[in-house]
Amino acid sequence: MTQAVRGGGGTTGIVGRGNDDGARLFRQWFHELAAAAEAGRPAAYVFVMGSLGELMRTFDLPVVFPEINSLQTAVRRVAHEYLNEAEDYGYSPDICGYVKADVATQLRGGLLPMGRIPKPSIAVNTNACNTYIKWAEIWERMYKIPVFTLDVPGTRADGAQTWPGDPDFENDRRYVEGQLRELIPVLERVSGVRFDVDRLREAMGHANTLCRSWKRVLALNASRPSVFNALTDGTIYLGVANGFRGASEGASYFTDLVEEMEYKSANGIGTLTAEQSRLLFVGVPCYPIFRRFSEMFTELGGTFVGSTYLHFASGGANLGYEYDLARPIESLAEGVLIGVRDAMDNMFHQTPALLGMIDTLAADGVVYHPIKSCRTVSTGLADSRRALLAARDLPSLFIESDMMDRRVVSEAQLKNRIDAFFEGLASRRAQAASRLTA
Amino acid sequence: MAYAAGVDVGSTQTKAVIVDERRKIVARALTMTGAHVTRAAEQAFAEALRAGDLEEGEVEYVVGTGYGRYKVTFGNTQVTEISCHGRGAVHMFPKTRTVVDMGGQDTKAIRVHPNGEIQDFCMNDKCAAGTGRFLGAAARALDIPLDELGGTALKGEKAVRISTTCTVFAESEVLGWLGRGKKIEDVLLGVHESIAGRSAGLARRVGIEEEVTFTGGVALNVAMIATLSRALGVAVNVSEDSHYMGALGAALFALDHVLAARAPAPARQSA
Amino acid sequence: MTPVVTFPEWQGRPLEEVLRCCTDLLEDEHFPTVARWRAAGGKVAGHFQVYFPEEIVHAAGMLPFKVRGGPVEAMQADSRFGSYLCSIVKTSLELALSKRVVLDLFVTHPICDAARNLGAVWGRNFPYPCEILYLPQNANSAHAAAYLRDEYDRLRRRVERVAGRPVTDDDLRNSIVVFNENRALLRELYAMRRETPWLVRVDEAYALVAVGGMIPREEHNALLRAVLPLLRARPAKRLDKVRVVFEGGFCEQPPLDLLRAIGRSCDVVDDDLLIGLRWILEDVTANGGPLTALAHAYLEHSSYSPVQHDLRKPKEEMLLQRFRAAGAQAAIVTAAKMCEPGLEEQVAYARALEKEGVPFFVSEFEENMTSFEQLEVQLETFVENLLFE
Amino acid sequence: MSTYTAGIDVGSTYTKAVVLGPDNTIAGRAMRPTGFQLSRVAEETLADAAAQAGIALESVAYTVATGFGRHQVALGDVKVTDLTAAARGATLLFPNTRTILDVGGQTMKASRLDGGAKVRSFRLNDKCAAGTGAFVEKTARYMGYATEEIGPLVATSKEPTNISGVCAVFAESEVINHLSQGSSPADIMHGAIASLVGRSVQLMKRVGMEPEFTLIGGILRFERMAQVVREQLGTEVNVPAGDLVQFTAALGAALLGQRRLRRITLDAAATPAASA
Repeated sequence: MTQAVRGGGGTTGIVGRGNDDGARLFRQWFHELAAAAEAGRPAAYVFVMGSLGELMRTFDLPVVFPEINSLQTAVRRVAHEYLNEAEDYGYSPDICGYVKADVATQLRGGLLPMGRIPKPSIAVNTNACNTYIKWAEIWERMYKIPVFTLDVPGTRADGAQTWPGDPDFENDRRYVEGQLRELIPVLERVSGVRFDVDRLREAMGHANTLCRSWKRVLALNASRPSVFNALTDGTIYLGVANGFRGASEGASYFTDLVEEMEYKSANGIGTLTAEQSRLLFVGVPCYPIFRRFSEMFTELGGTFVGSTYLHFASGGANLGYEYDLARPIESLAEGVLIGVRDAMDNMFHQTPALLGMIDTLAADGVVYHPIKSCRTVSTGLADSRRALLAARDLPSLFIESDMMDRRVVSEAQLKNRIDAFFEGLASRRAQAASRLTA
Repeated sequence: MAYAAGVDVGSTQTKAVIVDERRKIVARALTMTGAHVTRAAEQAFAEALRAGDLEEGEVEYVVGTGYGRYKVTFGNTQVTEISCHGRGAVHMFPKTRTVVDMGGQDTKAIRVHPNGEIQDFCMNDKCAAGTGRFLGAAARALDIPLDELGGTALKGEKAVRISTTCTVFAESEVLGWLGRGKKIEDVLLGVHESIAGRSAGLARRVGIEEEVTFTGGVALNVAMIATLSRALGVAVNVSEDSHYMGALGAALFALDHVLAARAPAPARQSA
Repeated sequence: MTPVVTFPEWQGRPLEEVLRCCTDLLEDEHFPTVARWRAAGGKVAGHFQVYFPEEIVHAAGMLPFKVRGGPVEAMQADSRFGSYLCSIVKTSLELALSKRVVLDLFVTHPICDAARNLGAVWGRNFPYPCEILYLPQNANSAHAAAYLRDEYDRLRRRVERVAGRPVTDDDLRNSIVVFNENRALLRELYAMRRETPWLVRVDEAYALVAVGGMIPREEHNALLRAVLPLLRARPAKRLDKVRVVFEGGFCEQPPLDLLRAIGRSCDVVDDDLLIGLRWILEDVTANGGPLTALAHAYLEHSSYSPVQHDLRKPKEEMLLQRFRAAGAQAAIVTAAKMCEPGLEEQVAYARALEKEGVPFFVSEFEENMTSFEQLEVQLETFVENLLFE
Repeated sequence: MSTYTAGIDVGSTYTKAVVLGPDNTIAGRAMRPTGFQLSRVAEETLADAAAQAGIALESVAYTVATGFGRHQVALGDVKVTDLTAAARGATLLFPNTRTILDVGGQTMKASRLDGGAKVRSFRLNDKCAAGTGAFVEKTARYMGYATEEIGPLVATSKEPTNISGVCAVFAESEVINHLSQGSSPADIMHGAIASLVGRSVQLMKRVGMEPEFTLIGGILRFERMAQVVREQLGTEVNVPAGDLVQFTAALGAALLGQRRLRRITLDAAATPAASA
């Protein structure tokens, strides 16, 4: 429905500041990338699940997030042009749309609707998504650049997550730390900047602030009415959390964001004039019809109070892990291991995680949105949904489409299912009401 | 006597049902949807009025459902066919907990509450694999009338395994098997089994609870009834009105409004 | 050591019948050898594609069973997954959900996102341990070997708990000897296909290799020891066929009928079918710690696949090497439908072959496909235009 | 010895036969719905073609079968795929053909030829029926128009409605949406054809298309189709005249027959005794 009114009085502009500043930072970021492209300066290609932004900044390397660039082509309704170009090049309609949009971007010399991005001088990827590895191999072929796969072992079995002190955890941490120490000289070579542990400490300090605040922001959406829409507003915050991880701008942005959310929470300022249903989102947003997708819910009084996307796509920043600056590299290894691990194998502990979100955020229903493009997020969602429904009787919606490819996004079908979902929510409310009156 | 109507504008057919205040079906009508959706809806409604020998004024409330529900311009409100099929099925078979609806392009699995409310549902998203249209394609390939398909399939002994998921390719796979000397009956049985299998997969997503009611135009196909209950591992209820189930559900929702407007007590209680 | 002979059918039979026994076993969706092993009180560790250090399970006296899907409808598994997924992940789970195979341990790998998530899904549906073996994806790190050794040791401890007995270094050394012989025999079979392809068709060779994943290795060794000489003595005449390399069978396996169709017009002189069973290219030298040796072999003396990342092994270069080494005339580059890594690799493969002027065609398959019109059209067009004047 | 050869193309929907006379002139051609008794329909269609050529069936010296049913018919001294056959047929009609697009009822095939009418690379749509004639015909049938009416209908379209879905059957729910939003059937049909052409062009790009382009297949019966291809490719395309678009593969098969026949006669001539 209609947006909430801006907060008045002494705090003019606090409400909605996160969105405005987010947009500004986003423009600034792409302005810097364009400048780097212009000057032919080196840049690092990284991914949202384990970007190592704090390390990249230590070497003055501008960070390019191909995932974010690709989703922007969808939001700006030109993704199909990019997808077609990549498919003409030989890529299958059945593979990740992000990869294809990036291939087309590279074929276009880095040209995107937001401006030109620099070529990679190095690509650093984790194994959090195996497609990252195949993706980086594409740049390796195109540009003959160093590609570094930071291998982060994930959870081995359900309930078998290991923690510091456990020998199995220490084996994994040693492996990650060893790789980080191998990565540093490579970054020195590529950037021409000598490694300075104090600069790393500084960047890690900013990352600490960011993670701490991100966790707080997510928790503040427990307020009624909810203070931000996890699907729309949340995605803007997420962009900053990734693009400015380890940067002072990132730290101060999130400090402000916490202030805004606390203000809205204290003053009962919500995202909808009438918040009837509080929903959780599981999956990746439907970027080809980003606004419309959300409207199909908000028009019926539903808003998203939480989203797993804000967890895994923040590289685990939601955990609020804070580095021990006294032992930067060891701690970086530990933080990356814990964060990336959480992002990559959410399929293992999704049920308890969702039950936790349902309780703390007081959610009325769960919307699963598996997508064609992404096996990492989508494989097994139907099973995880079964598990959740077995543990808790609450309405849930299971709809498939894509985050890039409008050929598999059928608005008619989506609307039909969403309407039915809300009919179910409504009659449950009616039942609850009549039980009370009876 | 008060009347209420439901108009179900599907992708191929448009159906209308009128019920009286005792929830009894007093008229039904069916017409092809075609390119002029609103006209099809009006036509179906008019035919139902004629069949029930009623004046338009006597029908106090009309609910539109189906993909074209927003084109039922004369309707008072819209309800998705998912809710309507659940409601209709529970009305016909009160012990229904799971509904499998097989339409032209959608197959739905719906888990319903005893009071007819939707608890959970799933639909085929990726493509029309395993929908009624698959049968149409097979029927055309073999040029056997659609209503004889089931009977022929039941004569099959060893079903051929149909792996094609694409409804349009079904035609060439069917011909391919015949070319390789398989019996028509066995090929058709295979076609039915593959559709039943996919539909059962959907049903398992929402969890199969007895009783299961099978709705939609395809529910009139004897082989589909047999293969589906085999794939589900339980018997299924089928009403001879199964292809009117959506319209019936809509009519019942319409009747709720009529009765609610009358009595203070919420009508749904008595459902 | 092995409680029972799981696959006696072939013994003492003439070659053609032995081969039929193997294809029958391969197409039997009830996996009788696994059932017999369990009936005799043996325990089974199912391991998903591609590579798994079977020695560790073998050393515990358990049967390593290669989980590679099957020719079944994923009636129940479909309800655990969405629409956009390769078939092998679905049918593999289906085999377990439908109780066609019963396991005591299931291990999958982080080779692709679907396979990794399969571990969690499997675990939610079965009481026995289901876990992921984290094979390193940074094979170029100096720390990979040490990490992998530790990971193998973790697996050893897990297997000991399931088997209810310790797994000593000597047990492991003995198992390595058995598997070294198996690897040598398989190398022999593949050499025969390069040198005298008319003696063994691709579908026959595939069946001979594949049964290895379903029976104790000792039995497989005996089978190969018996069959290889029979193949050499086979009265088969050389036909005018195209010598091709088949690429794309590293994980999901094409149905036998598809391989038969290819075999009718082509001599497949090398392939990557079930590459996991042939992953390690040389004998593993068991001196020193056996787990260290296995880890070293995995990283240093191994084949390639789209799901192992190693900067020293650019996949398209590896394919060209395989192509040249086999003296092939053409290549068939396939991928399983919906297989993200396979489909991505196809592009690099196709471009490299194009650049080299190697005739090839690109196609997709599904393990449980039953109609081959599309593939036959492509295959015949390909061959017609290579052979016709 | 007669110099008549025949090509018989057993397609998924129609079976076509061409009888080729001396110096590669089309002496007769015929077409029948395929149905599922392939051998019989093949013989009947060939008989029709021979009758039209005014020759006895026996005087057809060599027959080449092609199309999806080629292996299921008794007919045919040799069998080739319709890609191989179409390459020969298209080059006979348009000697400079380098890229062929064949859009049939259920398949879409693109192939690139070398100079010698041989297929160098090819692609088929093996996903689903997205981008096949069925997509267009289903959309038409769904809106209540017969296949023949498609051409005239589309001619009246101002601009195509954007049809983004790929499933031929799901297209229906998309169509009902467009109709609900007031798009005209003509524009929707135009949109369906445009999206089909879009996918065709993509398939041609994937074989590395080069001019000249020759379009064949039943769907080309709608001249608007070729026009939209021209628009999207921004270049001229060859389209066999009239119903030849459906006979190109049969023609090519008959042509391969002539080639084989010449070879056989030469071999025979080499041994004098046999040359009677």
